[in-house]
Amino acid sequence: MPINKIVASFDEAVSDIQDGATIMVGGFGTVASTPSLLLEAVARKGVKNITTVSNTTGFGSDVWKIMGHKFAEDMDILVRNGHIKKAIASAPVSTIYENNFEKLLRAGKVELEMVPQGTLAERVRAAKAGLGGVYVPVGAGTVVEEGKETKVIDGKKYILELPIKADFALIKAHKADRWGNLVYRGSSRTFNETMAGAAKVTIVEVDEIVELGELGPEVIVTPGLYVDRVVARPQEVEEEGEVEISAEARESHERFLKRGSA
Amino acid sequence: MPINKIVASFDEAVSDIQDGATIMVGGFGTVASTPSLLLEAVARKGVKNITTVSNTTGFGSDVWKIMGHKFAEDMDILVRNGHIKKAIASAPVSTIYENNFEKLLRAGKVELEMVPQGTLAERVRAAKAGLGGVYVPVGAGTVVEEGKETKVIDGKKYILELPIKADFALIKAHKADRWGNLVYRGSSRTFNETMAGAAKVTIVEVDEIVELGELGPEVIVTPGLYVDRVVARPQEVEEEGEVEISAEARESHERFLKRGSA
Amino acid sequence: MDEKFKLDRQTMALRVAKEFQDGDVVNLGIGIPVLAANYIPAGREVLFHSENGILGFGEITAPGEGDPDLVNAGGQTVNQQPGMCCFGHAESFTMIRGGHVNVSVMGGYQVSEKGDLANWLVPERKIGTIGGAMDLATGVKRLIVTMNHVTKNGEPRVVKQCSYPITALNCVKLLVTDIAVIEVTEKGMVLKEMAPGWTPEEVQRLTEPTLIVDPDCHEIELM
Amino acid sequence: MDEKFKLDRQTMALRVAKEFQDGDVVNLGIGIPVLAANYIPAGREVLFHSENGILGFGEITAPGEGDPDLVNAGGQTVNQQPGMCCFGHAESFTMIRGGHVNVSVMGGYQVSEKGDLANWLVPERKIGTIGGAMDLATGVKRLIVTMNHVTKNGEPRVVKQCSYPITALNCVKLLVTDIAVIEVTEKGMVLKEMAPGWTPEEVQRLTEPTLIVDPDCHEIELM
Repeated sequence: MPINKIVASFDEAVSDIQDGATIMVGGFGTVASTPSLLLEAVARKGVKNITTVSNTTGFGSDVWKIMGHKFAEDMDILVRNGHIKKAIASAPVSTIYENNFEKLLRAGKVELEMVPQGTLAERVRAAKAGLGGVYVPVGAGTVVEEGKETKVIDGKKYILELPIKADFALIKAHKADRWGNLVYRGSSRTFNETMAGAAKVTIVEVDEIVELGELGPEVIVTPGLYVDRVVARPQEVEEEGEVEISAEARESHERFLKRGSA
Repeated sequence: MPINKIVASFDEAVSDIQDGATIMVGGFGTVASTPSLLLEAVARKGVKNITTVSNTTGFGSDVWKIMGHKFAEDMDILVRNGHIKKAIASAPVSTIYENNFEKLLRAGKVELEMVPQGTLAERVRAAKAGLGGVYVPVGAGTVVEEGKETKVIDGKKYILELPIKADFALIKAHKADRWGNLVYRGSSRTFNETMAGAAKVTIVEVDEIVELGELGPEVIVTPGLYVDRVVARPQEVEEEGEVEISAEARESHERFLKRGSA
Repeated sequence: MDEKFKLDRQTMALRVAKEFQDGDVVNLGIGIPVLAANYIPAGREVLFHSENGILGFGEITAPGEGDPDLVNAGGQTVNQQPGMCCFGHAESFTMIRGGHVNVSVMGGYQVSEKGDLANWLVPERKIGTIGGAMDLATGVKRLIVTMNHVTKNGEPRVVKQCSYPITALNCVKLLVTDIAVIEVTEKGMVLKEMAPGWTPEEVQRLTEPTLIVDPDCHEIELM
Repeated sequence: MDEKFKLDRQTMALRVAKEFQDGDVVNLGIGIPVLAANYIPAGREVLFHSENGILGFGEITAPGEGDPDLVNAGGQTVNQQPGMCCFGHAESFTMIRGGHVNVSVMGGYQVSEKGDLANWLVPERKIGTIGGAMDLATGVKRLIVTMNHVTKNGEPRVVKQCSYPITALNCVKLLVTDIAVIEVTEKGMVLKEMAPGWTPEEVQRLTEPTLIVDPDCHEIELM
């Protein structure tokens, strides 16, 4: 049988995600690099008590709708609907905006493991690459070190950082073929490339599915063997009519335009 | 001043390599993936007591000349001329051919540290990525484990493998621009991509230098920040007339055609 | 000892290829394993991985005809095919060590009852080459070893404990020799198939560990 | 205390940009640092790195005009330029942690005499965000911090020991505040430049550690 990793719908793509699962979510925080429709499908499925692994915990769809994004959901859809038990993230809160995750965190309704961004990438890679752990200098002498083994190597202090293992990785890519080969666009590789293949099952949301061979051997970024399922975004999106945006989101957007976000 | 990493000659490119240096050499073992002219320049310079880090220790130019390669030198040029004090390699000897390295090794004239191929890649990457070490499962229960720290993580035994640091990395790529951005051809990325940026100074031999911008943002494999110098192969090569090939090399080539090499 | 029928290299490769499942990512070592690429069961799509950084490549080219920048791990030129991709060494061994390669087939000198493999050094030679063998043996999901059942001198290669230097412990899942197909299980080595004309007792005589004879043990099926 | 002249954000950014050398790979944090991109000294070619995986990109676009798949770490769309390249997170932080980024400029809450930096959490807020700050502070060759010299309440930010949670130890090499330029050396903090109208004594009064006044200490030069 020809290999065919393409599935027909987002709901089908996430159908085996169970309560309590650990889920990596690719992207950087910008919605363009986020698997929005897979996140919507997970929210629709209503899974509970999940642990998420992602760079941010979402800003909410409003800030992205203001900027004209058609697919506007980010991690916030899992946060605000109470799916998350614990988040592993590098940038869980914003300095210019109180996101829903911060509200839940302050209310004691969600757990947080904060990991420096590069260490997060390295721990995800360690899982993907079959390593038992890596010694990382980042965080030495800070709160990140607490409760972890350290070791002085060649006169410098390192922290032993362990692999982050997950059941599923949700990835946003630009194009895929039936073998699961992927390419990305511009600055949207981010954690998508790093997480693809790092979980037991990797599910990819793409803008477009192309014929095998259309992605050349030198330009494929994620080889198909890291990918289990591919699902394409719809080409046409229904117009929602007037989009309602919260005042809080509008204000946050103004501040963003002034100085960039974080 | 515009950034310009292009140097005019191979001799200039290696002019600061000193006796006792540790040198990474990219490639897999096939001459097509080997920085042949940089190796020739190092040999011409006559440096002594170097430590090399490479996948193989060379098969000698004869076997490549038989196959029609214009640039036919591999690691053997450093071996046979006695430049090497110690080799760190994964595949130092062949099962179908006694290479010069094996002869010197049996004569006690060179040291060897043999490293599993993936561990070699990971140790090189650790140096490039600023890691203090990585826990690798490969080699547990074998000679590779001897003298190294081990640790059981999550019920599995791992070996602590330390970064391999080097003074120079000699790289073969296909094309470069003046910023040092690189692309490779087909199966010739190998250790070239992994070693680029892993040493204090990275020197790259390319088939062709192109204008900045000709290598697109999505196809660049090695970003220029890993590269210090670029030097181009000559377009025209003088014909050497009849090429003399040793009987040993001819025999080895026959056996290779039958079953592949190693 | 009378010379009974033994499988030749091509037939062993043919038997190995039967193990490849649809969609498997397969890494083939040099020698008999690489021959298995010629015998993929009809209708199955299998992706070949080569540790020098290519996945999904085509057949080995005629000598002298290929692109020297497109070779397998044995240095033989191969054809490009749609879907193929290229990557560097760190990525290639991320695939291998991380368990992303489904099947690896390699040669062996000795295989122990527990599935330990020795295949990188003949002790008499004193110098060997590890290459990617330890990574593959440790990392892939399913390791198939193919080798002659006994040495040239008739000594068993299927042994209780390897006397040769180890490549990896507890790694071999299936052993295809010139006289038998043996599965390595937690309970011990299970004899599944034999070359035409052989009996379980005859195979056992050339094998150090006690074989569990599968109730369904039968002549090697090639199709 | 009379309100003396202090540098505004743009001027601080202008002073920071003077530090960029030809060929430097520079990572700019959000806030004042990112403004420095507008003031590269004439004739110098500098490559900007953004931790979300782009190197060698161009200027920030007008709002609403850029490609949402081409943004800097602050989420602002930037222009492509020749030589730019894209990569994923593991590679991006290989660059940062591995010392391949020459200069990082970031904001700070406190900087200690030894160059310790605190910039990820205001203790009163209890929840902060680490992001890429620790990686950058630990990994880059030269860390420049830009911040106001004192808090809104007039308390020193240049301190003997950071009381805020640490981002990285011994990492700050140069400090550009709204009133001074200070180099962190093994001997201590060296006052190199001051805002117009300031004396070393006046800067010292707002600074916890004892400053070493450089013999060549002078008014901040912007060109």
